[in-house]
Amino acid sequence: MQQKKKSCTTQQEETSVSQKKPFQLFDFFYKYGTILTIIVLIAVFTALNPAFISSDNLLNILRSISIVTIIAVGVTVSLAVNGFDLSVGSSASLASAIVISMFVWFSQNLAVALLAAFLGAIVIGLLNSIMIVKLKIPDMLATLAMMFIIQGVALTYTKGATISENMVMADGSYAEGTISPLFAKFGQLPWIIVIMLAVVLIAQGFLSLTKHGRFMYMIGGNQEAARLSGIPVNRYKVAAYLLSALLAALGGIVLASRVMTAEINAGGPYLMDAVAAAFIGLSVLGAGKPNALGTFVGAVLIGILQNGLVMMSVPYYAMDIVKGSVLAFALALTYYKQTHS
Amino acid sequence: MQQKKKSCTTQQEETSVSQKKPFQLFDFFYKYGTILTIIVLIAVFTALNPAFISSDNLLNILRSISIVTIIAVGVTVSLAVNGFDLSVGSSASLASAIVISMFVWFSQNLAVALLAAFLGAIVIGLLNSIMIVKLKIPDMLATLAMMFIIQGVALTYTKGATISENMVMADGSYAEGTISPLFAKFGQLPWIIVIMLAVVLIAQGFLSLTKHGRFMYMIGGNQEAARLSGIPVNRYKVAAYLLSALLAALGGIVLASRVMTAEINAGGPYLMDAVAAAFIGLSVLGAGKPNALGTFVGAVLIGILQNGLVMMSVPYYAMDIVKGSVLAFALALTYYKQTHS
Amino acid sequence: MKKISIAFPGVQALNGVDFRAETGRVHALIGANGAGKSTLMKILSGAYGHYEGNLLLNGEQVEIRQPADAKKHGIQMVYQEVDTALIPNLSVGENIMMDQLVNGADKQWIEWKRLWSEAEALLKKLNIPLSPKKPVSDLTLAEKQMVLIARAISNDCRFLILDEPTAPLSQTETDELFRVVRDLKQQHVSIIFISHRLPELFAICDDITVMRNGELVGKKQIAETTQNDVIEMMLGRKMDEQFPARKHQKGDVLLRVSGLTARDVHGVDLTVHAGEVVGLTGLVGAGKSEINKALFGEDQHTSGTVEINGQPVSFRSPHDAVKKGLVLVPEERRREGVFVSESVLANLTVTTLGALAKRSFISFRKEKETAAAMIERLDVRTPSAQTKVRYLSGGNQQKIAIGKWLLAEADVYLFDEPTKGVDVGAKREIFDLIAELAARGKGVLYTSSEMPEIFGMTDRMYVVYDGRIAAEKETAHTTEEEVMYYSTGGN
Amino acid sequence: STGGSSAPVENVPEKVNGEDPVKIKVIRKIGGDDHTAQFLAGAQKEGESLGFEVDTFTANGDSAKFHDAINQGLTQDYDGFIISHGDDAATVTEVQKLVDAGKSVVTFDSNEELKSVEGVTLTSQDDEALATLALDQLIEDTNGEADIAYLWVDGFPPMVRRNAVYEQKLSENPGIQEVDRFGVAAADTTVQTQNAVQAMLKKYPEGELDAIFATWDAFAIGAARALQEAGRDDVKIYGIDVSNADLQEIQDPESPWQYTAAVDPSLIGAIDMRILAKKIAGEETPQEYALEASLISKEDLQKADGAVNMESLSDVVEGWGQSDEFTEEWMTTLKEHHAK
Ligand SMILES: Nc1ncnc2c1ncn2[C@@H]1O[C@H](COP(=O)(O)OP(=O)(O)OP(=O)(O)O)[C@@H](O)[C@H]1O
Ligand SMILES: Nc1ncnc2c1ncn2[C@@H]1O[C@H](COP(=O)(O)OP(=O)(O)OP(=O)(O)O)[C@@H](O)[C@H]1O
Ligand SMILES: [Mg+2]
Ligand SMILES: [Mg+2]
Repeated sequence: MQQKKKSCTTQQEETSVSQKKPFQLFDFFYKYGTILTIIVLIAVFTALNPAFISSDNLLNILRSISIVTIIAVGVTVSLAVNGFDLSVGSSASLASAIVISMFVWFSQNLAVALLAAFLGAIVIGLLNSIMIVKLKIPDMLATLAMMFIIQGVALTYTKGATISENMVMADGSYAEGTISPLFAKFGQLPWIIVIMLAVVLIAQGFLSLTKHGRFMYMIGGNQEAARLSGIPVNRYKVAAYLLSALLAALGGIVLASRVMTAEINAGGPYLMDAVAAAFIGLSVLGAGKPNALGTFVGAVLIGILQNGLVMMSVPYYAMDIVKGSVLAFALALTYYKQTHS
Repeated sequence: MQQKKKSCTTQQEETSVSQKKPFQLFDFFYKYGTILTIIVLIAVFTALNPAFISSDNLLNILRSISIVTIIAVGVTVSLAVNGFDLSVGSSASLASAIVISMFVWFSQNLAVALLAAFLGAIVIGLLNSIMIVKLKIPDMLATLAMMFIIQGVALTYTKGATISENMVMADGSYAEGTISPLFAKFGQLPWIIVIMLAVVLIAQGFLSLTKHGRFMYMIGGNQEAARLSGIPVNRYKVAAYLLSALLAALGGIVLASRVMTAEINAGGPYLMDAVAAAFIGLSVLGAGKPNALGTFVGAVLIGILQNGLVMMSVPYYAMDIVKGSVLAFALALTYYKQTHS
Repeated sequence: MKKISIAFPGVQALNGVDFRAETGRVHALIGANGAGKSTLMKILSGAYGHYEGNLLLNGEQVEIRQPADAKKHGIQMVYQEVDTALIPNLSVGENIMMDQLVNGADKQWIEWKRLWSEAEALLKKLNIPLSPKKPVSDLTLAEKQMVLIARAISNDCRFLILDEPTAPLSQTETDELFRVVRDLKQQHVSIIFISHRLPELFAICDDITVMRNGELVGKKQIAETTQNDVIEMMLGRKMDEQFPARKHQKGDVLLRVSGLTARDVHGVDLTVHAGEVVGLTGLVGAGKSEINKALFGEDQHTSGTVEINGQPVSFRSPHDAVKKGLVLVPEERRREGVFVSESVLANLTVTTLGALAKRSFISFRKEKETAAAMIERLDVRTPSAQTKVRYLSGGNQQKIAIGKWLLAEADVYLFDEPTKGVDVGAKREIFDLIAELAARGKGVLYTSSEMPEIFGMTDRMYVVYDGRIAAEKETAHTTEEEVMYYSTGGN
Repeated sequence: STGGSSAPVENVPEKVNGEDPVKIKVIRKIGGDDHTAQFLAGAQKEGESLGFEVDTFTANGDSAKFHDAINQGLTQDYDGFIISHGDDAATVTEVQKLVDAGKSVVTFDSNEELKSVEGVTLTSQDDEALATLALDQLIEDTNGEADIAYLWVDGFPPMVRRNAVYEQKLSENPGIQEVDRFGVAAADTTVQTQNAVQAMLKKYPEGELDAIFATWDAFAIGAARALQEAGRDDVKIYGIDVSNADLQEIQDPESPWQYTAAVDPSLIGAIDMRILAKKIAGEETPQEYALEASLISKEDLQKADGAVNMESLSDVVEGWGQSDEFTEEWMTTLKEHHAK
């Protein structure tokens, strides 16, 4: 009988040899669809305008995706525990308002300003976790409600006004604080890119190399099984939402540093792009799991598209068509596999 | 055996008697949490300003939620097959652009204008289904890509301008068509409410009373099992995305009729509210499944909040806080149940 | 365990159960589907915290309210519904070493090398030819089961609870498992073994506890009892013959398959006549399920011809197959057979909604009646027709998966391992149903790797080896040895 | 974008008359509204008539994307930039970079600090004038005694400037009482305003509200529809800004929208383009320029025969959409040349 088993195995191998070609092709697309699309896009854009590949422009692209990437890595962490944080955009807005207001309204130093912004994020993360873990509200709903609340808090805090140096205060006086010059560096080259890469690498290391990251994936894969093996599921979920809020805040801080003012709802538009990047990243290198590197690749894809289209002077109103189509194409490459079973 | 059966049943009854109180209370909240919140809100707002309960104002509220509700019912249908249509907002924008342009640019009659808008929706629905059913792109991603594409198409079609009667065309001439006066009725009382209620009731009947609705829920519950039970899964998924696009288009048409112009991306903001309404609706009456009536109740909750807060002169920037908090509260009431198992 | 009681909404699952297991012995736990075996063991392993009663370990009272408590006392459990305990998107290795990762030391970093090699060693110890790097989502049910066993023995393990571990296993794999169980017994591990296969229990266990309806009915030493006694205790009545008497009444050819080729299926020819029960047997992994699925139109790349009632048909999907009168009761019930989040009612009527609806509108009265009749007929243990299938015991879920097709009037029925995890009483009921179908002139293709079932139920059989038909035999004119010979590649 | 001058035209500055067409990039932070469409169309039309190549971009309110576009433009071979709505502090640095790279820059409704950047022209609608025109009319019509609702949103420079005028006028006219306010800036501002004003009207029955001052046409149009839906004719609307859809609304005999103060958005685009052309040509340009505002009244519109739109508005409002400001002779020559 033992023998039979073995013969069975050999045969299996044979089968897979005979079927290797089509399978490998699909596997290849699944793993490399996104990366392939990126390569094709770079080739096309460079052919159309050699300036595209200039190091200046490549830095432009990296800079342009850095905020999205940072926020998207936060989304990735929440996805890892099979959650979903819709409040990241508004968390970024709030953090940007807090950090700039600390400088401008209260003349605080860099450390205090950053601390305040991150404290805000911790509160958000905790509130999200309480709703999800304690009150058992489904994650999408809880963070949706949170999104509204944070938006309102940010608006109330700023009284709906843009915060900038020398702004007119409610009492008619001028704001006297100045923004730390060191802070201004965060949003500039090369720091903005360094911060992004650091976030991506640390998150990737955390998720794939530490046991905490594994536990998060385990919870995401099968929460009940994770609970039964004694993983403190709730604690890790709280951690995931905290991380997600903290990264969103970091994104907001970098955004604030980049524009040196805090506009109302400045972080709002990042939600969609961040979600798109994280989802595209799911399949990168066949990971099949939310992962920070994949998310980065997803953001790169979106960034290259955006940059290339602007460079090709595609009318702004047609840009979304191309963006959407290429996205669909990359996704189709990735997900179109023969259906087995 | 028969006998044992009976004794088993009796035991059951005993248990449920002993545990009746706590369980009923939680069940009650789970089923009626949202409705309870609505009643409390109505009471509070009426106490603060009796004009709130006037029939005029109640009609105002119904009118204000009608477009959201129509679109949200579409989302509900996509949720029923365990899908998710993120492209509804942009579909609504496109439909509103098509219908108004048919009148204004091409001097078409009502039937042609409506047909054109619905045809657009059918194309969108089919494209969505192809991506999801044939190319196996996950629904959120496919409809996200679609959202970008439709947005771009709508912008390109309108050249980024609002379409209105007598507008200046690209070639310097004036648009000569007029909007059908019958069309204008759709967005007015009582028709706008009639349309909404008709959509809700028909969708509810379809989902809960017909076999097609049941099949959609079964597919949503376990797609593989549904396929193996002989349900033509793909056909129903296509139907769901078609319905979702058609309802989004209907929402866009009613919107166009209400404002009598087609603004760029006018439908965009409805996505969030529609999703919120559909999700809140999940739990209404303990359905636990996406359902049209629940979605309607969810929209009513949001509409009452919005209206009541304006009436109470809550500063607009604080409105989101209250809106988010009440949402969270309703959700907590609904989902906070003792965890058994 | 003393005076253990537990209730779920609508059911008193356990009612004052006393249970004892001694170290260094293998303890059988048996009872009809829904008797409460899994629930009792889940309490012991800490999965349910809201029970009443006391747990004693070596005479001392212990408090087990969550999984970690149980693990602390060295209690390991392999769950019946394997998918509930595995992480599908992670590798075999990670799934095996999960507990080590969770409890192991205060190391923050994962030592991948060690993880792979330890997982590999465990797999070797169990003789499982699996790569630790393979994702669990690609495994067969049997492989998943083995992964869970590997996980359980990777721990400090003083009590090992195996909840129907052998249901998806082949004889070889079962033997392998028994070897491991005996090893563990030598190491003074107490093993609690749940199974519906009585011969198996008598082969390996020392003691046996029988449960019925959430209560303990008796405890015996294996040596002092017989299989029939146990069945009687379990069912509360005498068991009739295991298989129903059938008259072989062969009609015209209903199903004719020739040259069926698909993934892992190579040129299969077979026929099923009206009124006939045809067996499809072979070892686990021989490709029986694949043949069933290919026949049912599940595989998109199927070639070959299929005729029903002499009419050539081509199935592009199960939907086509059902329309043409061919239905399948799939093997993996939780994933493929039932809708766990839907009610018993909705599950039972899903295949016949068309007949229960007038102009698409469902007649709820008719639906209720139909479902009630089926619940009665199959003796499904459920608090009500509205109960979600998730809350039914494993065997009762299987009854639902079969029941839904009994309502649909098809010509040919494919059953893929329909008795897996079903108690002996219910098994007989399922056999009766199949016999009745055949008596009504239906064609039945009965897939099973259980020899006794194949011999007890079928008129004719095909032996599958490596996706091919290795032999066709009249049941009356063959022996288990001959079938075994063909199913192991002889010809 | 078309263009491409082959042979040099006489009497035209060399810089705008070369082999390669002049390339201009118009970058606007806000988008998705009619004002944007008209502004961009105005700039593009004017530029192309001069034989320039004009690319347009809007960041739809996303500041970082707006800055990305500027940075990217810097790496391409544009000669000049029109930057619209760059109200954040970082715009100043970015524009400084553009100027340092030798690009000509004209800005519209952007950060005041840009004054410190050498060679850049700041253009704006005359927001003070816009607000003053509308409010003075309101005060005159009500004899300085009215309960009004204020539709305004903070956070945008033009809004801040309009608000300043409003607060001043309110303090000067104690008879004008603000009883309520509302305002959001979103993609569906009109509909949200419509719903909000509806709720507001419940609070102030007939006689308790006399007028609505809407600082943005999206507010005005929403309020107008709400009043019409409620069948109220006792409240008058005074607004700012105009679009084709607005004109449509105002011309409705039932419309409560009485006056709106506005600058032609496409004219702003055109004038910005002219200033930029002058800069590229190396001519003298002012540091600041505010476009003049006009008051459009419902009465005038109704007197006109036939429907009035943005194009034919010039027949009704004197000087609308027409301005010869910054038009040089060589521009006319170039236009004639490229019209051929
Ligand atoms: N989480 C739950 N919620 C509600 N009812 C439950 C739950 N778990 C078990 N039950 C009920 O408790 C009873 C005992 O179930 P259990 O799974 O212990 O049976 P079992 O003896 O293991 O049967 P099988 O042999 O079919 O696996 C059943 O009636 C089942 O429906
Ligand atoms: N998801 C899968 N991925 C890869 N190979 C698979 C998968 N499922 C099954 N196989 C392979 O297909 C063949 C048939 O497997 P399967 O277990 O279905 O056979 P079977 O004869 O039906 O056994 P059983 O007794 O379990 O019903 C085996 O070689 C198995 O390894
Ligand atoms: Mg069980
Ligand atoms: Mg099988």
